[in-house]
Amino acid sequence: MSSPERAALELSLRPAYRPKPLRISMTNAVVALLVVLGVGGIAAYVSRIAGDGGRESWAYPTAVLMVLISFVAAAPLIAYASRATRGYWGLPSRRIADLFVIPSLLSMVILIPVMMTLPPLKGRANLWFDFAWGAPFFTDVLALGIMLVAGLALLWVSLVPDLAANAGDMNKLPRWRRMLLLNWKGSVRNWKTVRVTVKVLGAFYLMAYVFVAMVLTTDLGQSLMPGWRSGVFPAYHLISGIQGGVAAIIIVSWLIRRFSPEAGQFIGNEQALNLGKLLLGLTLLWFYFFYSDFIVVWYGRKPSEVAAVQVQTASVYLVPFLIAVFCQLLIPIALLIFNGVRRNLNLLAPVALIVIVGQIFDRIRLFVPAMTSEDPFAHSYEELPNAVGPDLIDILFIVGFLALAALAYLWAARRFPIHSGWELREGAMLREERKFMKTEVLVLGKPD
Amino acid sequence: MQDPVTVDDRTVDRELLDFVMRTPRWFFGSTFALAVGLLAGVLVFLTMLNWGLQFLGYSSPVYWGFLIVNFVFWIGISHAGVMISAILRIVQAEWRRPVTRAAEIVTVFSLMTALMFPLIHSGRPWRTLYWAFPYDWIRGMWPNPRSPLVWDPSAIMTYLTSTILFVYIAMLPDLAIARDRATGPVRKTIYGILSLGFRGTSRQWRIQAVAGILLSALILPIFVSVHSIVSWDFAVTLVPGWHSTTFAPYFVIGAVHSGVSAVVMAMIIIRKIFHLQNYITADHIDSLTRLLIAVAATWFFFLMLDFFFGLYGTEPTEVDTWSRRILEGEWRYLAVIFALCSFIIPVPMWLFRGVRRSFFWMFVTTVLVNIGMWIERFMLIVPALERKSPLTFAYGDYTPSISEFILVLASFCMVTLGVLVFSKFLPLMPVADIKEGKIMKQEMKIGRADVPATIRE
Amino acid sequence: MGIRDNTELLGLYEGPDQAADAVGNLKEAGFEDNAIEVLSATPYPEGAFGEQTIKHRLFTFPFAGAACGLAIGLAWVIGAQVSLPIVTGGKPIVAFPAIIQILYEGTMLGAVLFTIIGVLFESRLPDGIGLYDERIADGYIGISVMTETERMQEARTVLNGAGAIDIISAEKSSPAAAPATSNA
Amino acid sequence: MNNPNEAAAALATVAGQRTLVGEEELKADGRRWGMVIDADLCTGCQACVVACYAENNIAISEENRVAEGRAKTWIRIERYWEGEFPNAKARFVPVLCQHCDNAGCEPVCPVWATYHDDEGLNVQVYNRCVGTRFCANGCIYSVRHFNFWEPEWPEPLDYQLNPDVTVRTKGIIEKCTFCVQRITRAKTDAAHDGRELEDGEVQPACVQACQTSALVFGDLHDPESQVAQAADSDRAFRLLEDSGFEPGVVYLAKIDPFAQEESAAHE
Repeated sequence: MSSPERAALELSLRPAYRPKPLRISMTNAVVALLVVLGVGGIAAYVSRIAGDGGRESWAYPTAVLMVLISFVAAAPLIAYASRATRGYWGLPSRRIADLFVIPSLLSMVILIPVMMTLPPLKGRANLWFDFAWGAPFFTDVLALGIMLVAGLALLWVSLVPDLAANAGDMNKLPRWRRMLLLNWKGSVRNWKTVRVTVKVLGAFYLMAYVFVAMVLTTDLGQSLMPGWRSGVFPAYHLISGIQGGVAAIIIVSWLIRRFSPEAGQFIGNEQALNLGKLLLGLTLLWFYFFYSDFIVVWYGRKPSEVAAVQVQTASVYLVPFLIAVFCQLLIPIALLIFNGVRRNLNLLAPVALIVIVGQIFDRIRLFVPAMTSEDPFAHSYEELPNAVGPDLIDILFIVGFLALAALAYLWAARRFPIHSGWELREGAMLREERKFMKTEVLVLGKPD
Repeated sequence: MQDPVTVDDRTVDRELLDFVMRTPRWFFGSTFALAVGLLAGVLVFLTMLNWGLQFLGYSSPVYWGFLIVNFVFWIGISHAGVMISAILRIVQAEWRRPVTRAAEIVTVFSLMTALMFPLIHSGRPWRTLYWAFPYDWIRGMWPNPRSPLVWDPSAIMTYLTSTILFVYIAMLPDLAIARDRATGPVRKTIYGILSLGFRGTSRQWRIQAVAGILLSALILPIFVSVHSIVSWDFAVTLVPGWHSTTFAPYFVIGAVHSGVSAVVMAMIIIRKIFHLQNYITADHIDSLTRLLIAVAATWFFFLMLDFFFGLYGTEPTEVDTWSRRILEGEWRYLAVIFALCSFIIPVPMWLFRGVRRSFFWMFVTTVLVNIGMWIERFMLIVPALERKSPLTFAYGDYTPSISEFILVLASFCMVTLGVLVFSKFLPLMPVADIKEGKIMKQEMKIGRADVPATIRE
Repeated sequence: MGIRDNTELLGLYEGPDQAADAVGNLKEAGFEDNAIEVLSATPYPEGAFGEQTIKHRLFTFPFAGAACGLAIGLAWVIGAQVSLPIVTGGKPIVAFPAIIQILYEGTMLGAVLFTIIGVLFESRLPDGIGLYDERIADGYIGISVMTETERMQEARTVLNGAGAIDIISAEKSSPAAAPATSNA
Repeated sequence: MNNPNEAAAALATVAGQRTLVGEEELKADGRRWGMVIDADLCTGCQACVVACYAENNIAISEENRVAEGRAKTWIRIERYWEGEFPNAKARFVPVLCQHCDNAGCEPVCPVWATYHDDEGLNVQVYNRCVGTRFCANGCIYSVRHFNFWEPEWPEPLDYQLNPDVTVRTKGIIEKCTFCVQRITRAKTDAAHDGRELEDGEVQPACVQACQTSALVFGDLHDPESQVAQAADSDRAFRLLEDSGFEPGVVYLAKIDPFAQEESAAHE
């Protein structure tokens, strides 16, 4: 049995264990830097609001928004996957994934002003077919809101047992905190509630996320860009988002193991191996969805569609596209097919970082041309537009909001237990080493 | 497990290899009936070979119909088998053991059947055989690699070859057991040669375990590619309703939807006719159905994508196709049946544990799903052709002829016959795998509760 | 296995534990690891009998196969289009987006075929000369040891010591692949 | 986007190749056979259809075949009604194989049975065709016809088969060839006399038979040619243009003074 499981097992033997919030032995310089960048981002945001630049000026912010929707908001899905399949590998990653809902709150901040700038739906291709009131503004904001609320609820419920364990004597607590902790007594009923609720909320979050991915990619992307009409694109966005989510979890796990020996002891090679396999599979799926989009357009050669694809890939946004392909597909596959890389978290983390970078460029090449298209009502491009580069404010915006997201996650990680102790303990209880004739075997229990 | 397991193993082998060793009377009758059905199809094929395709219901512009629908359908069925066994092997799910082989065999025979149909329905099959394999290379005339109809054979051949080899490798230990259990020199010799002298050394077992996972990991990508390529047969054209980027994943997940249902159906039948009540239990069906629920949900998502982005551009031809599919003429009744059978009735039922664990209801629902999915392929392919272009003069209608029905029927007979004959002569149940399950099974006590546990390979 | 001046002995044991003891005793008696084989009708967890851990190079086969498959596929596809350079639908003569599928299938087919070969090679099949006995199928565990002929007696005693119900030597039983006619 | 070939070319550059059929290449190797159909002159008399049957050995279809929708007409006159009954107007659109540059039928054929030759013809090779009918699905004009049976001619029509044209067997696809046999004949004659092929020397059967000369055939790339000048008109359009198939057949829109008056009256 590898060390992390042993550590978890020992915890389970110590009934009075209190899962601690993350104590990162890190210099404040990093925090300060993040704060400075974040302030820059806020400044850029304000200036965008103040300036009446219209839709074009929100192009890069939209890309940032979609990045947040992609890998930040998709991370909790991994926790759900590991809960739904009762995967032991996911145990230490669950809370790490759940906490990502906190930074994803930022997406709402960007979404609202962006939706304000959209042209009316009438006369351009859209998902709402003229009979949805308040579309797209109202519907999209509502969808995203529901998703975020579901995520927060999921985080809260899964936190309850650990917070209760840390809270000490419940009776001394003020009433509202006891309410917040569901009057936790650790009774069988309590546990059953938490287990079921966590799974249900996870499924709900998944559905909400799928819907959000569908409507946002359409309203901020396809319906603004002449000739871009691809049914598989929402699925592509979904898959690449989950790919980024896995990458994000890998990075955070690495940071924790690197900077926090106490919390890091739960993260071992088993998690690395499984996350690595997951990342490899999703990378292959990325190519699959991209290609099944590309080949149909390439083969069909309908001028309107071809022009749209050409804008995103071939000519206009060629550079970000190539970066995306290399960082999201070629480099990860080349490295991840080797078991050695997958098993070693220190090698896995750089790959994950590359994937995230690629994803940022991917969203840029997809959504910037859409937001900057001259005539969203046209059926096809008259002639190919010019690429729109980021100005200083855009760069401030991108960097700043990523920094803000990092800060938000850091705050959450220091405020809440970074590992869901109750799930770790439950998992450790259900696995034991046994002597089988002349050898040692690992026995896993699968309760129904 | 400390005391000798001799008696157990004897009985296990006897019960699992019973059908191989002794032939019940109904076998001959059913085989004969199926063979007759198959023969009818062969006769129709020969007639068409001689007098052309005039007996089919095709007419301009609907040049693809029932036969291609059936082709897609069987390709779809063929996807479940390997998908199930591969995924379950990779995640090392314990309940995979009795399911895998049967699923793979369904795959093999439905693939072979599917492969027939493009040949049957082409105008000059004797020449079509040329290009399925590179032909005429002396004159430098190779197939056209740009054509989806050349991607197809390459994909299907790859899939078929690797599936058959996969099945064979995984079957070696069972062939060895059959060799030891067989009575009579002829069978002994045949099984002995087939089993390549497998002795069950610890090395051989180890490699078996590794190969199972490795081959699964290799076959999964193939399996995804096959149906995607089949879908591109349609998607790369500009036919409204076909020209959709969603098609590839939509076809794949639809294939899994119908395929897993087919496997559940097959498991229930096998359990009944081969008396395997002790080996295929409600738990297996239950777990398979949980998988099915997830698959069905995903499939529904892609169906919605295809639908919404079909109407999305509000292009008249697309809208025509969709209204043709779900609103006009007899199509609307088909659409209703399709919606009911493939999603609305079964999926909500599966949410109830009672249904998941009742063999009768699972049989009914899975049959419904497959009816629905057959109709789905029909609705995807034909209405689009009937309203191919704005040139209303080129509109056409399609009504299948009797010979098409015979061919479809024959295809069902062929698959059933194949599986039946296979299970007569070769072990359909992975005997060694099931025995291994007995050893891997452990008990775990937490407090007073007994938790089922397994050794993690 | 079938080295000429060596003899193979096969001891049958009722339970896995006696078999495991037999393996242990053989090791103590100084028979080297790779001369001892455990035969069972059911896979046991690795090292359950204390036998040597298996080393295999199975994972290299698919890579080699993939390389070959890709090469052949590439050669065929490019060759087919260049040898007959006629234009269809305004597509380029060598249209890469359109041939990815065939390259892909070629690669995967190569990988699978090589893996199959690898499996047969790594599990030392086909094998027509190894000792075998049908009682193994009944759940008995067979311990086969390969020794020089002069150490045969010693091996026999060790096997018996662990409680073998029967010991077969090369003369007594027939190879596994042939129709085995043993006194089970 | 005016020229889809550009897009296609650029897309293909991603694949490391450029398309061979862009406008400029076609100009480069000279001819591009094409046709202009003046909808204003077409009276819907079907003479072209009959001529095509006679020239190209198309099997005669009886009623029931037509009812089955299996009649083989390489060129068909599509008649559309415009307006409501009292003042309904008939509109005629002769539709034949458009010999597209970006044909949807060509690349999908697994056996190279149909391809684009260097004079812009969309060629059908009967001997190679195995009858998958994929091309017929790929063609959005539905001008490809499948031989469901061996062709048969009632007496005495079987005596008038054209020796220059093969009789197509069952199980293959056939379609308009711009009377390729006449083109080759003309070219060989010209080569024999050692002169260039003149404009108007080649006439497909339908063009020859059209009494209002609504159909003009020739080399679209030769600016002096009749067809090129006819095509260079503000009435010119192509069938289903947004599909980007780049047809070689140009249509001239109908002039309808009354319709213009009506629309004027409406305003």
